[in-house]
Amino acid sequence: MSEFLQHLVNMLVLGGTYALLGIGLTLIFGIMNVVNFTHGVLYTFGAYIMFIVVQQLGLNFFLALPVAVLAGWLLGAAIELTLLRPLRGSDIDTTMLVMIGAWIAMQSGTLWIWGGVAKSVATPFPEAPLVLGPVSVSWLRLFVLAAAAMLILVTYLLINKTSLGRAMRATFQDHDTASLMGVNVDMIYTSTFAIGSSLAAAAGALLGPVYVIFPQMGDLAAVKAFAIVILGGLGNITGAVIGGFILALAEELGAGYVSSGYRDAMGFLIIIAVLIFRPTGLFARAERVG
Amino acid sequence: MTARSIAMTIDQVAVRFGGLVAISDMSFTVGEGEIVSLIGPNGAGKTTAFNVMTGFLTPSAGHVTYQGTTLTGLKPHEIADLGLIRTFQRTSVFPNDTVYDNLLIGLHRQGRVRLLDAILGLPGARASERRLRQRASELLEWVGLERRAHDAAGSLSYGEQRLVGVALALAAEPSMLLLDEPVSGMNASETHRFVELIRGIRDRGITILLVEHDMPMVMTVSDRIVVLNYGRIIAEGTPDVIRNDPAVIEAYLGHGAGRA
Amino acid sequence: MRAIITILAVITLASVPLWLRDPYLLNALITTGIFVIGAMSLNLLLGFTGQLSLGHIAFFGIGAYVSALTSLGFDIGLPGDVRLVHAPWPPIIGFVLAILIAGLCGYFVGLLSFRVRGAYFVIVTISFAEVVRLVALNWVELTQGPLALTNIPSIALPLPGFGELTLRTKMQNYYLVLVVALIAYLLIARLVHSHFGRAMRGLMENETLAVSVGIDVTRTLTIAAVISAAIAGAAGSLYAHYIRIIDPEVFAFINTVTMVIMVISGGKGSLAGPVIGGLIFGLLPVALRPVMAPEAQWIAYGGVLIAILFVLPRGIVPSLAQRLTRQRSGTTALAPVALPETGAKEPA
Amino acid sequence: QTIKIGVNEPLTGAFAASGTYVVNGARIAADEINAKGGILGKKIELVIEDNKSNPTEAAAVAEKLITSDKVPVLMGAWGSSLTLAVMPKLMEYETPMVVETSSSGKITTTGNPFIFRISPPSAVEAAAFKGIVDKLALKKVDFLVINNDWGRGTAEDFSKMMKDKGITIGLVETMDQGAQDMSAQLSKIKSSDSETVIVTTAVDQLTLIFKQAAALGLKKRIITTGGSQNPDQIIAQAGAAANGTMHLTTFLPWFPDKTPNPEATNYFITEWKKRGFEFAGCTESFRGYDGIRTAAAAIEKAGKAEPAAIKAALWNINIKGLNGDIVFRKSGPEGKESGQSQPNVYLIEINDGKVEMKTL
Amino acid sequence: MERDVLEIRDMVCGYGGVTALRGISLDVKAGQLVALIGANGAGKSTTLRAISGLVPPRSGQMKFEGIDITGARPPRVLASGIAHCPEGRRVFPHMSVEENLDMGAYLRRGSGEIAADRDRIYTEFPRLAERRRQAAGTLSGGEQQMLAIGRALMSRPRLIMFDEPSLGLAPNIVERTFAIIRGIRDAGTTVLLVEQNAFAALEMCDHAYLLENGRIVLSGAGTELIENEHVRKAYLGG
Ligand SMILES: Nc1ncnc2c1ncn2[C@@H]1O[C@H](COP(=O)(O)OP(=O)(O)OP(=O)(O)O)[C@@H](O)[C@H]1O
Ligand SMILES: Nc1ncnc2c1ncn2[C@@H]1O[C@H](COP(=O)(O)OP(=O)(O)OP(=O)(O)O)[C@@H](O)[C@H]1O
Ligand SMILES: [Mg+2]
Ligand SMILES: [Mg+2]
Repeated sequence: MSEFLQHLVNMLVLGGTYALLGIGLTLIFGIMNVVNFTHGVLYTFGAYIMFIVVQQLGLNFFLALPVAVLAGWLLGAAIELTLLRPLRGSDIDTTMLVMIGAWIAMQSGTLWIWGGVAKSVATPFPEAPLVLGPVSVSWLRLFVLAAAAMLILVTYLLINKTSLGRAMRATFQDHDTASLMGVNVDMIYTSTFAIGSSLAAAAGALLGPVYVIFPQMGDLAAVKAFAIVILGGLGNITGAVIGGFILALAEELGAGYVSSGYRDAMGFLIIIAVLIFRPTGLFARAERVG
Repeated sequence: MTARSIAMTIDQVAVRFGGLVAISDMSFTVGEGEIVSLIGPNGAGKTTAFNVMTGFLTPSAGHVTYQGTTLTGLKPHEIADLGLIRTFQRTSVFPNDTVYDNLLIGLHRQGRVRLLDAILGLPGARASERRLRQRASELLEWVGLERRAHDAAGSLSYGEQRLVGVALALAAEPSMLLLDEPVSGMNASETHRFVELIRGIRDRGITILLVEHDMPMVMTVSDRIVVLNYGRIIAEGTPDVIRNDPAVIEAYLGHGAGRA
Repeated sequence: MRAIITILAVITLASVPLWLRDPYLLNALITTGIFVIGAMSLNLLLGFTGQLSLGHIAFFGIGAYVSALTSLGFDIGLPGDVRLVHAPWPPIIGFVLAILIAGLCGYFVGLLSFRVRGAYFVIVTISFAEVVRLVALNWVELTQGPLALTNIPSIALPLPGFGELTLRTKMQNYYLVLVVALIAYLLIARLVHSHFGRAMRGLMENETLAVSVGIDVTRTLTIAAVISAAIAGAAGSLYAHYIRIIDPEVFAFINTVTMVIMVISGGKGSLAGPVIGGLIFGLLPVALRPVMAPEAQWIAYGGVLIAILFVLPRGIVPSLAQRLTRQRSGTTALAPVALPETGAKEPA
Repeated sequence: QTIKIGVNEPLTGAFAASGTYVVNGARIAADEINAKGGILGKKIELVIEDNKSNPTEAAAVAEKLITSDKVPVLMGAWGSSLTLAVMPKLMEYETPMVVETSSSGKITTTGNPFIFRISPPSAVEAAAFKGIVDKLALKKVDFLVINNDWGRGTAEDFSKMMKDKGITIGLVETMDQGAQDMSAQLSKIKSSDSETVIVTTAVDQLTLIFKQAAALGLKKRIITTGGSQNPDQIIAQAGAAANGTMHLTTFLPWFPDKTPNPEATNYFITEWKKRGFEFAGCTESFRGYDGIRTAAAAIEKAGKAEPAAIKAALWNINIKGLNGDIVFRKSGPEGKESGQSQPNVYLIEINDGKVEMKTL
Repeated sequence: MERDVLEIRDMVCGYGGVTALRGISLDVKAGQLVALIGANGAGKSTTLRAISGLVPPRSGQMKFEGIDITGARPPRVLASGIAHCPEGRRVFPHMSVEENLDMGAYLRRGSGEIAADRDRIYTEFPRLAERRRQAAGTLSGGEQQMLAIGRALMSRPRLIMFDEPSLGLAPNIVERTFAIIRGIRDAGTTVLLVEQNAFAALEMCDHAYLLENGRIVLSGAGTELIENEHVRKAYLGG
């Protein structure tokens, strides 16, 4: 029983992590329709910014977080301006491949600059966990959970309740018509990508200190993020959050009660199963024919 | 009207989208070789009815029978295989293929050969190819788009794309044709020509069910008209009856439409 | 014209081992060739049905494992104290079984693809590949898991009357790969130029419309998936017998990405695309190796990829073909300027 | 005129960090030898190629080194699957290779007479651990191992050894290479009734495990195996969470005097620091150093830089490596045996952020 | 009311290698309703797209209220006072009816006035009011068309361009739509109308242009065109 409780707590903590990974991608992949292979690199980038600011410059941990978010925003904007804008209107596969190229180049650049040895970031949180009866959980991860919840909420409000969010959705549903409505679509493209990137960097900045920081850290994160976004339905933030928790639950229980070797398999089997029964994700958009 | 055999029966069909009732308890029949029009206000459920008949939607209740086959549970392509072919209200083409290739794709039903024959390039497969190309050219001429044969269909103007849509439906060799607002986007003269085309199709023995808001056209071409409002049939009869039905005038035609 | 180019290309490729004696380069050509076969099979799905399989390496890996296990034999316990023992068979049988079993897996994934499209198909294929990888990793009794299957024999061709020819040398393996690649190419070419290929294109461009003129989605996509998977399985089998060791690493995502790069850079939906893209990105690392630091090689690799797409956004072959026709006829071949329909499309 | 030695290591991809360490160690050895005048009157030249952490590439690299660069002997290829992929090429071109890190038992048991391994396979490590087991009074142990040949092999060989000693084996949990969150496995281990966990994986995952175990309040004895742990990196990164953990290691850079070859150890460490590398890397890089010295010794003994001669000479060398005597013994099927040397194994413990040696 | 608000001179434009407009010149006077008619593929929609900046002109000049808008991007054209209700509805499919309407007012400030305009549109098209939370992509064709018209009206332009507004509308709604168009003209907004329902368009317009093959071949008062033999035959079905 106590083991089960611990698994549940782990699931909550991990699910928050996954949701955080998912939201940045929901913007870029779900709303903007760019198969964003640089998501993982931006995640890694956010983590390395934390490393630089906290470990190398010796600045405060909480100060470093917004720095990482801002840096992610800038890098995202730069990627959009240089790599995506010239290919506006190209096939989705073409932009996907350009993103693959950027992923490979940037990841190798990270390796070149910082080497392959993993780094870690000191945090101001106590090492001793919070113990509640039979379960324990680390303070750092509780902080990450809270920060994730806040970022998710802000993103949700931005997309669904502001006129910028509305313009973003409109632009990627029909960008000609959006421009007829007066939307500066170039600005929307850049800012959507930049916001999505800053969220990826935020995830890296928060999770880098939880785990360790190395050049390929983003790959696994990106695969999970894709799975979560699709599971929850493209562009659906609530869906991504629920998708994140479902994936975490499947993995946690899969490792706990089936076999740790099949831990990740459980997650992927759940995805296959969900899509067999709900072919367009948990929260499908209404569509019509004719 | 001579007694003709029934091509299609719609029997107590209902469609709901969540809480929204798009069609309720709709029943009518279409006779073999007849031109029947289905009209009604915007959102009355006409396109939805087409979607049910062609298998794109499963009705919440009721069923549709075509030439003795109940369509419930059949997939759209199986229904198309029965010769029940539709067009779409929105423009619908294969945008990146040329108009000519669009028609070749549309001729799918006539071009079936065994996969192995096609891969090995057996004579049967090649002869079939020749027939298809011949037929595609004929259809192209028929809708008057020869000039655009080698342009990508997606680059045509709105009205031209609608013509391609109709040609595609004809390519599929229908025994019954469901046309969803075929003349929207055509001017009066083009509509005129289109009416002649439709009569020609009917004369080849093809049954036609027409959805259209162009009243002059509907009134001239239809044998019978069914009127829907809010998913219910509110009137049914010959053009003359419908034209003067007060309920139809109120809900749909509007008082200025007397000219129609 | 096109036939002449094709024949010239084949002759050139066939003559390579006659003048290229460097085993290292031949080795690079052989492994590239194997991946090109995989890329061609991926192109059948991506380029002609629009379904992107980001787990395509699963079929390749399944082919490799089936072939390796057939020729190595195995002895595994099944539930209920039953043991399944298989004595080694000749690799050529493994090759055939690899094609069949990979094709069968393609059938199941194809059935799924009848339900899910676009991004959802992408994630199903990724998931499928991951699950297969994890099975290969954890079913140690059958696959030896991470301990790898080693000492896989080379392919031997039965020559009636003369016994067997074991393909050991680079040159023999080169021709083997070339022949398999040619067969795959011809098969795909015939397929996509048949009425069946038109059905695939129709589904890719406008599924609702395609269905309404009688095209059977399930059948079409399933057949495409089966053939695609079978070809990938053949490539996997060649890989296993050439490299002669196989472990779950073969399912690595980067291997699928490599195939995707080959297909899209060369031009999806064109027959020669994956071959051209494949040769470029198969041999680029060989060219980069001596000239720069390892990390820089990868950066250059990504840079070349981006540069190609900036200059030729639709991929090498289609973009060049478009320019050629434009020059020759003096007018532009029409690419419809994208005017989205009201129903937004899901990303592929 | 130089004598070439091929180095086939992962410099990019998942194992880049380790491969780079090994190469840096190898460079120290080469420079040292050349500074002393080289061998057979010629300088040695390392031809270093990146195998991209990818087996297909590892095989291609071997092909290149042997056929284009004409190296008479190789060192490589770090990971077991990389080494296994290279092995058919060694047979094809009859060129020997010194294996510096890979631990899979298969490497020396499948009958490849061109393989000479200086790292301990897990069976060797298990055998070395046998003597220690009694002193630790183990009763029941769980395993948490990386899901590859190394982890799986360790779990298997250590279980076998421990069962013989009457120790009960509890859970055997695995984690994917690259996995970052092991909480689920650790939660399961936390609720088991064993008192010790044997952990086998690379340093990054070890760090994560220690941190996550601490966060879960897991209070069992943790012993790591494999010798790739970089305790200093662990101390730096896992902090207090590393305290009390024990590690089986094959090299003792903290206590040069206790190593079999103090002089070489001191030289190596001084040189390593002089080049500005992190001290933590020593536990990996020494393998590259030993590997090159092994190859060089064989060339010297052979008297010429030819594969067959070097292969023969490898059987006859006896040098003092940083972790013990490098002497190859036969392993694998008769007639095509591979060489396997038996390095020393030590147990260390981290206490208050410091490495202490457990005397055994 | 004699001022030309929109002046177009020798405008040429096209798509890729195709030339769709081969030199168009037209004038729209303030407060007038000007109709543009022509066969399928004549270039009517392209003309409107060129004005609103969706298709950049290759040569020629456009002025709105004396300001040069040649080559301006759509947001600038809109900001200068021209709205475009595009062909084929083009609603944002995954947004609700209400959000679509709000998009029409994207450049406007003042939520009170916007809400009032929205309510006015709901009164004109009660159907939209019934469906205000429904995703626009699931509306019927005619409902989408109403939404597209309403959305264009939301920007309160000084010149509004409609591309086949009657398309797919039921006869009674067509009547209402034309009434609305006349109404906004009467209230002082200039209108440029493309219609296949040529008779109705010519009847209600102040001035009309006939487009064939990317050229203007005829222009005059609506009634003049109705009388024209060629127009009768080719466009009015008579
Ligand atoms: N997928 C759907 N989800 C929700 N509502 C829908 C869906 N499809 C149709 N509806 C609603 O059902 C009603 C009937 O739609 P339908 O398209 O059948 O109308 P129609 O009679 O064809 O109208 P029009 O003449 O405007 O084309 C409409 O009010 C529409 O909003
Ligand atoms: N997106 C496009 N790409 C390429 N060519 C196009 C595109 N849109 C229109 N054209 C071409 O430009 C010409 C004019 O088209 P336009 O849409 O302006 O015609 P239209 O008069 O509006 O016709 P309709 O009454 O059918 O809507 C046509 O020949 C058409 O094929
Ligand atoms: Mg309709
Ligand atoms: Mg138009």
